[in-house]
Amino acid sequence: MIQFAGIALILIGIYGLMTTKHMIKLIIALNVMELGANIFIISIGFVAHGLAPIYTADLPNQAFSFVDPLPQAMVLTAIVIGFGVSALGLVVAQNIYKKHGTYDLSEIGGEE
Amino acid sequence: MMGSIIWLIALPLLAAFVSVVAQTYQYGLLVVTLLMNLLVLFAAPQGLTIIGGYEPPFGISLLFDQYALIALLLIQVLLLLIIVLARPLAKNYTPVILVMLAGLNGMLLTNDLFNLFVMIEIVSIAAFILSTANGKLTHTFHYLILATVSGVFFLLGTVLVYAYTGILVVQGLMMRLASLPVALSLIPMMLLIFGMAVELKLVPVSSWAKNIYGQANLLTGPIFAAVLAPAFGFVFGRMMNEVIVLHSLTGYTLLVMAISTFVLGELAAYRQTDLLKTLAFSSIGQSGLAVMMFTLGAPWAGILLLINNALAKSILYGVATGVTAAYGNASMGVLKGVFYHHRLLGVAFSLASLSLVGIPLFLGFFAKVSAVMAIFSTGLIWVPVIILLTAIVEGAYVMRWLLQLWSPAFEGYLASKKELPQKRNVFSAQQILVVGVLAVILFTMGLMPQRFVDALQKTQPAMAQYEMVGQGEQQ
Amino acid sequence: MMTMIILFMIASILFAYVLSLKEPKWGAYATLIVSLAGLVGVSLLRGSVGETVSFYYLHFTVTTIGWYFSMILLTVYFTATFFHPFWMDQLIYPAAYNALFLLSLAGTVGLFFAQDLMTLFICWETAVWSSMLIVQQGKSRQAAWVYFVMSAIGSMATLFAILLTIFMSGTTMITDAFIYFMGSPALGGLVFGAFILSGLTKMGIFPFHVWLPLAHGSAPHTFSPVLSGGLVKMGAYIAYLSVAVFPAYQVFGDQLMLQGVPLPIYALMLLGGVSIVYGTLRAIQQDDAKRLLAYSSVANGGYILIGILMLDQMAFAGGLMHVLNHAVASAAAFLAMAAVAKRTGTTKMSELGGMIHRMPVTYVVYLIAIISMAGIPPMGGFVSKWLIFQGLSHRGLIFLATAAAFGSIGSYLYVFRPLSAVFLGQLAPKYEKIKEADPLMLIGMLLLTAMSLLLGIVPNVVLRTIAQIQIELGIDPIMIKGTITATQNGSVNMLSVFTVFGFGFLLILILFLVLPKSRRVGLMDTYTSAEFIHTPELLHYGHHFYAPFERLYEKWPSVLPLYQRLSLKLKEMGEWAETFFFHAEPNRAVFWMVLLVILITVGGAR
Amino acid sequence: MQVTTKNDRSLWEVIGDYFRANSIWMKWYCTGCGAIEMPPTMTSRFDMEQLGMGPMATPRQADVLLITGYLSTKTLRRVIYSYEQMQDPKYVVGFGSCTLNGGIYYDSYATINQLDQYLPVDLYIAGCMPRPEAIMNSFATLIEMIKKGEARGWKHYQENYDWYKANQMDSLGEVIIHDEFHE
Amino acid sequence: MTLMSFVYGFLAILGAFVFQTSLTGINRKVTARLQKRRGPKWYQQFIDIFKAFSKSSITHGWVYDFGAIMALGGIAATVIFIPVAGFQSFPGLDNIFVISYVLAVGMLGMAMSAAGSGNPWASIGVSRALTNMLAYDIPFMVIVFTLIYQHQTGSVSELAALQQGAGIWGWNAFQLPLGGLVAVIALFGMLGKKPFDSFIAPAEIASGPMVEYGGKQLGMMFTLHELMTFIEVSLILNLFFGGGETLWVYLLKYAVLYTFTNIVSGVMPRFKIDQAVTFFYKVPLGLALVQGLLVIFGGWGY
Repeated sequence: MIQFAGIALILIGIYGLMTTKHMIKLIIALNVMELGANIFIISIGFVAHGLAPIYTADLPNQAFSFVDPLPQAMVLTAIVIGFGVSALGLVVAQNIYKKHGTYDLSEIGGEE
Repeated sequence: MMGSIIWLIALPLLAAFVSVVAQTYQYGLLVVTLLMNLLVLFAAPQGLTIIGGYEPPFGISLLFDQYALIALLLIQVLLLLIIVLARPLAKNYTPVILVMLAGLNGMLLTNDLFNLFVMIEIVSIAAFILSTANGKLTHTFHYLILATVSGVFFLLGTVLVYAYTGILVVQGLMMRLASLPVALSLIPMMLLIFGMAVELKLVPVSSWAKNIYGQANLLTGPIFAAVLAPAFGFVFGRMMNEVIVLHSLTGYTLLVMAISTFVLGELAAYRQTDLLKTLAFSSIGQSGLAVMMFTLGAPWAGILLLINNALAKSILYGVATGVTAAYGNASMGVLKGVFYHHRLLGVAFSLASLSLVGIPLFLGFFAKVSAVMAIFSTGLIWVPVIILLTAIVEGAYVMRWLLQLWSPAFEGYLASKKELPQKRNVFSAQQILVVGVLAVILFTMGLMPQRFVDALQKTQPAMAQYEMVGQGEQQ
Repeated sequence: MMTMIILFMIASILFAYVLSLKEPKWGAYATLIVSLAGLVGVSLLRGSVGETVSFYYLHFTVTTIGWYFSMILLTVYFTATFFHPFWMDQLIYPAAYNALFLLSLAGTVGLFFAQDLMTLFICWETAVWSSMLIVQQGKSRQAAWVYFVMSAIGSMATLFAILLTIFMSGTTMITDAFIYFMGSPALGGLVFGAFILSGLTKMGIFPFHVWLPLAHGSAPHTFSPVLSGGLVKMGAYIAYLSVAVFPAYQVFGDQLMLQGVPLPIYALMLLGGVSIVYGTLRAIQQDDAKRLLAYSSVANGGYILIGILMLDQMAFAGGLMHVLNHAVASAAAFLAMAAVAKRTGTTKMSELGGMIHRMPVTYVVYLIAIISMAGIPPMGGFVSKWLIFQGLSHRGLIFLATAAAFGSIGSYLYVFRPLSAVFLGQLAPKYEKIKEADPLMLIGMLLLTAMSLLLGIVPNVVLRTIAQIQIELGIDPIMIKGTITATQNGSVNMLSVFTVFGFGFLLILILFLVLPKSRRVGLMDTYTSAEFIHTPELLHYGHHFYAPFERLYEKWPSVLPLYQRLSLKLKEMGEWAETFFFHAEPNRAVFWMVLLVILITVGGAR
Repeated sequence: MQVTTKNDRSLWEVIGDYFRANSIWMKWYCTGCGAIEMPPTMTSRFDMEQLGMGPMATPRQADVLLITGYLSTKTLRRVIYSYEQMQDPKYVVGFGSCTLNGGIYYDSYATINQLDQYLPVDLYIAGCMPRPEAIMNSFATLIEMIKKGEARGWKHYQENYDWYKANQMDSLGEVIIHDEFHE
Repeated sequence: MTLMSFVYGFLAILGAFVFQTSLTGINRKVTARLQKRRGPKWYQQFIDIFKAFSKSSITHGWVYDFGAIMALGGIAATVIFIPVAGFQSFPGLDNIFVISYVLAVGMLGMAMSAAGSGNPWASIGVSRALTNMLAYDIPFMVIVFTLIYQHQTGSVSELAALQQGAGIWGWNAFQLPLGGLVAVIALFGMLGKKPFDSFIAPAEIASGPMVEYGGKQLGMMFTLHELMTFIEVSLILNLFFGGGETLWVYLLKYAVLYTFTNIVSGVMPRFKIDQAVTFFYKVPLGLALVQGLLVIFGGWGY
C-alpha cells in the first residue's frame, strides 16, 4: 500500500517536472519525486511487525524479524544527497533571479 | 601504507577538506594529490579491497582490476594535465575538483551498486558546481534537474535490484539478474539504464550537454569532455558487463538510443557554426558510439573509443576554449585562420581532430576499425554502415573547421604583402607545453596501436565472463 | 632496398620540414632531390618483384603493377617539384607544403606496394588527407573540403569492404583475401561495389566527380599537376585491384552477360562512359583553364576505368597505358598553366591571350601535352586510346564506344580552347613585358614533353611492362614485335606513323621554304571589315568559345547542387534533432525520459 | 606624278601573271548604288565565274579591290586600310562615274571626286551605273592588262607612296583614326 | 619501309592532288550547270591554287606559319596512309583509327595557325569547325565501330577487300543500309559541304579560319582542302562502297561519289552550327545506333 503512495508521489513529481517552468516549482517537484522514491525504498525493506534492526541486550526471545536495515541506510544517504542538490538548486535559482529578475525559465530564454 | 587503493578516494577527500582551510595552498594541494594518486595507482595491487571487514555481499568493497586501472590512469593523467592547462581557473574550484576526483575514483572502483549511486551523485554535484564556472546559470539548472531526475531513477533501479536479488555487489550481479524472470528484471534494468543515460548524454536526454559543453571555458570544457565523459563511459562499460541484463526490448532500445545519439549528435554538429557547439555535439555523438560498443558486447572497442575521444577532446577543448577566450568568439568568421599565429596549437588541434575522425596513422582509426570489426562479429552488418556513413558527416565538419582555422588567406596573399588579422595572446608557454604533451601522447598511441590494442584485449577475458548471457538474451 | 626507401621517405619528410622552416627555398630544392631519389630508388625495384617488407604494422611487397604505378606517380611528383622553388613565397605554410607533399608521395607509393588491405587503406587515407591539406593552401577552402568529403565517401565505403573482407576471409593479404568471395557472389557483389567506390571517387567518375574540378582548379598551381596526373591515378589502381585481384568476373559469373561483360561491371563501365561525355561537355564550358583541364581529367578517368574494367588483351592494356599517358600529358598541361599563372597571375582564359609571343617554350609544352591528351598521333595518348577503341570494338560495346568517340572528338574542342585563348590570339598590352618561364621550370616541363613524344613513338617500351602484368594476371598479353603493336583486330607501327608524318611535314616545309618569304605584320593588322580597332583585348576571342554548342546544354542540371541539397538536408535533420532532443529546457528531456520508461514498462509487461 | 612604264618581267612573273589573269578574286567595296549591278554579273545570265572571277570575303584573299560608287571621306579611310591589307600584286577597279569624277556628288562636301588621287586605279568603268555587259567587258580588258603586265598600279603605289600618302593626309587628316568608340 | 615507299608516298600525294583538284574543277562546272551557268574551265582550280602561291604573303608570327606547315604536312602524311585500290605505300598503317586521328593533326595545325593570326573571325570559324566535327564524327565512329566488330578488323584495305567479289550488293552501303546512309551524311559534314558549311560562311564570318590567309598560305590551305577531300571521300569509299578492284574502278567510283555530294550540296541551304549538331545527334546518330544494335545483338550482316 505504502509503495503505491511512493509511486504516486514520484508520478506527481514527474508531472510537475514536465509542466512547470518555474524554477522553485521545479525544485519542489524534484523534492516530491525524491520523497516518493524514498518512501518507496523504505517500503521495500518493510517487514510487517518487524523490529528495528538494532541488537540490544533485551531482545525478545520469541521469534521475531528485523526490518531490513539496508534500505533505511540508503534512504538516509539519499535524503542527504537530495538535500544537497536542492540547496544547490535553490542557490542557482536565486542567482538566476538576481541576474534576470524572474524565476520563470521561459521568460529568460536561452542564454547564449 | 600507500599500497591500498582506497587512498584514491581518501586522499582527494582529505585534500578537499584541507583545501577549504588552507586557501593559499589549494592549487598545490590539488597537483600533489593527483601526483600521489598516480603513485598509488602504480603501487596498489590489483584485486578486491574489502572495506571495514565485511565480506562482499554485506559490506562495501572496491574492485581494482585492469579495466579500472586503465580508466583511473586516464582520468588522473588527464585531470592533472587539464588543471595545469587551466591553472588560473582551476584555482577557484580546487575543493570542487578534489571532491569530484574522489567521486570519480570511487565511481570507477566501487563494487557496490548503491555506493556507485552515491559516487555518481557526488560527481554530479561537483559537476553542477563546476558548470557554474561557465557563468550561464540557467544551463547549470537545466543540468541539475535532469541529472537529479536520472539519479532518482538510478536509485530506484538499485533498490529494485536489491529487492529482487538481495545483494548489491556489482561483480557477478548479472548472473543473479539473468536468472530472474524477464518481467521482473526488465524494470530495474531500464531504470538503471536511464539513470545513466543523462550523464552518458544519450538521446533523448542529452539536451543539457549542448549548452554546458557548448559554452564551456578552459576548465570546464576539457574536464567535462575529457574526464567526466570517459569516466561515465567506463562506469557504463562496467555496468554493461557486470550488472545490466539486456532483454530484446531494452537491448534494442539502448541500441537505438545509442545509434540515434551518434547519428543525431553528428548531424547537429554538422550544422553548427560555433566551434564549441560543434565540439559539444561531437562529444554527444562520440558518447553514443562508445555506448553502442558496450551495448553490442565489444568493450575493448568501446574503451579504445573512449580513450581516443578523451585525449582528442582534451586537446580540442583546450585549444578551442583558449582561442575563443582570446579572440572573443567561437564563430567561424572570427576564428578564421587563427592557427596561422598559433602553429603549435594548430598542429595539436589538427592531430586531435584527425584522430577524432578516425583517420589512419592516428589512434582514432584503430578505435573505429576495432569497433566495426567487433560489430561484424555480432552479425549486424547494417550498424557498421551507419557508423561509416556518419563518420563521413563527422569528417566533413571536423575538416571544415580545420580548414577554416588554418587558412587566413589564399594562395599568393602573403606575397602581395597584405595584412593578416592581428595576433592575440592565447596561451603561455607552459600551457602550450601541456597541449603539446597531450598531442604527443595521442600521437604515440597512434604509432603503436597494436601493442595498445593487445593490452586492451588482455582486459577482455577478465571482465567479459558473463557476456554470453547478455548476448543470448539480446538476440 | 624497400626498407631503405621507406626509411628514406620518412626521414626526408622531417628533413624537408625542418629545412623549410629555416629557408623555404631550400626545402623546395629538398623536395626535388628527394623525389628524384625516390624515382631512382623505385626504378631499381623492377628486378626485385616479390620482395616483401614489414614495417611496424604496415606490410609492403613489390609487384609489377605497383612498380608501374609508382613510377608514374613519382615521375609526376618529380617534375612538379621543379616549380616548387618559385612558389614558396606564394604559399602561406611553405614548410607544411613541402612536408605534406612528400608525405602524400610516400602515401601513394606505399599504396601501390601495399601487401595487405589495412596497409592499403592507411596509405590511401594518408595520401588523401595530406593532399587535402595542400589543396587548402590554394585558392579555395571549399574546394579542399569538398575534396575531403567526396574522398571520405569513397574511402569509408572501401573501409567497409576491407573490414568485411578481413572479417569474412580471416586474412588481410590482398591477394588471398578476395578469393573468399568466389564462393559467395551476393556478399562479393557488396564488397566489390563498396571497394571500388573509393576508386570511382578518386578518378572523378560521374556522380562523384564534383570535387575534382573544384580541387584541381583551386589547388596551389604547383600541386594541380600532381592531383590530376598523380593522385587521381590512385583510383585507377583501386579499380585495377577490384577487377583483377578481386575475382570480379568470376563472382559475377552468373549475372546477365552483355557482350561478355557481367551486368554490374557493365554498369560501372557505363558510369565511365557517362563521365567521358559529362566531363567533355563541362570542360568545353569552362573559362578557367585549370578547371577545364580538371574536367578533362574526369573524362580521361572514364577511359581509364573502362579500359581497366574490360580486363582483356587490348582495352586493359590501353587503360593501364592511358594512366601513364594521361598522367604525363595532364601534368605537363597543368604545369604549363602554372607557368602562365606565375607570370600573369591568372588562369582565366578570358583574361589571357597571345602568350605564345612571350612564352613560346611553354606553348610547345602545352601543345604536345594536349596533342597527347586528345589522342592524336604521334603522341602517347593516341596509343592508349587506340587500344581502348580496339578493345571496345572487338567486344562490340557500342554505347561505350559511342561515349569514347564523343570524348575523343570532344577533347579536340576543349584542349584547343586554352591553346587558342591563352597562347594564341591577341596579346594584351598589360602582358607585353612578361618573360618566358624560368629555366628550371622549363626543364621540368620539357621532361614531360619528351616523355609524351617518346611514349608515342616507341610505346612498346611501356607495353612490355603491361604485357608482363597481363601475363601475371593470366590474360592474353598485348602483342609486341619490334616497333609493331598488335591486337586481334589490327596493328599499328607508331615508329612508321611518326616517320611518315615527319616525311609529310618535311615535304611541306621544303615547299614552304621554296616559296617567297612572307612579310611579318603585327597581330593587330588583321581583317576587321576595315574597322579601326586599337584594343587587343576587344579583338581577342576568348569568352564562350563554343557559344552555339554550349547553348545546347547550358540548362542541363549540374550534379553539385544535388550534393549541396543533400548537405542542406543533413543540416536540416541536425536542426530537427536539435529542436526535439537538444532543446534548452529541462521539461522536454524529462518528458522524453518518462515517455520511454513508460513505453518500455508497458512493452515489458505485455 | 611619275608613271612607270617599264615592263621587263621575269619568266616567273609572266607565268604568275597568267595565273593571276585567269583567276580574279575580288573584294567588293560596295559603297554606293553600283553594288546592285554585281549580282546579275555573278549569276546565271552573265556568269563571271567563266572568266575565273569571283567574290572573296577578305582583302587578304582578294586580287582586285572593286569600288562600286562614291566614297565619302569616312569610307575612304577604310578603303585605304583594306587596300593595304591586300597581297601584292593587287589591282583597283573604279566602278561608275563617282569614282572617276565624283558623279552626281561632284560638289558634295563629304565625298572625294577622284579615286586615283588616293589609290592607284588600274581601270575605271564609266557609267552611272555601268551595266553588267560593261562590267564583263572591262574585266576582259583587265585580264588582258594583267596578262601583258600592264596593270601595275600596286607597284606604282609602292614607288609613289609618299605622294599618295600626302594626298590622303591632305584630304582625310589622318588615315588610321582613333575614333570615339576606342580609347 | 624502304626508300621506294617514300617515293610512292610522294607520288600518292601528287596523284591525289592532281586528281582531286581536277575533279573539283569539273565539279565547279557541274555546280554551274545546276545553276544554269556556263562555269569556269575544268582546270580553274589549279589556276586558283597556283595563283595563290604566286602572290606575296604576310605572316602573323611563327605559329601562323608553323601551323600551316603542320596542317598540310599532317594531311599529306595521311594521304600516304590511304589505301587506293588495295595499294599502300606503307603497308600495315591503314588502321581506320590511325587515319582518322592523323587527319586530326592536320586539322589541329590549321586551327592553330588560324587562331594564331589573332583574328577573332578565324577563332569563331575554328570553333564552328570543331563543333561540326564533334557533330558528324560521332555517328560515323559508331558505324565504324560496328564495321570493326562485324569484320573483326580495323584495317581499311581489308575492310574494302572484304566487300569485293560479291558485286554491288556486297558493299557495306547495301549490306548495312542505315550505316551507309549515315556514312554518306557524315561525308557531307566532313567535306564541309552544304548544309554543314557554316564554319566557312564567307558573308557572315569572312570565311572563318581562312580569313587571314593570303598568298602562299592561302595556296597551302587550298591544297590542304583538296587533299583532305581526297582522304575523306576515299575513306567512305573504302569502307562502304567496296573501294576499287583496280585503280580505274576506284577513281570512277570516287568521281561518282564526290560528284554526288557536290550535286546534293548544290541545292542545299545552310544549317546553323547548333542546328547541325542537333541534326547529327538526332537522325544519323540514332540510325547508327540502331544499325549497330541490329548488327551486334540482332546478328544482321552475318
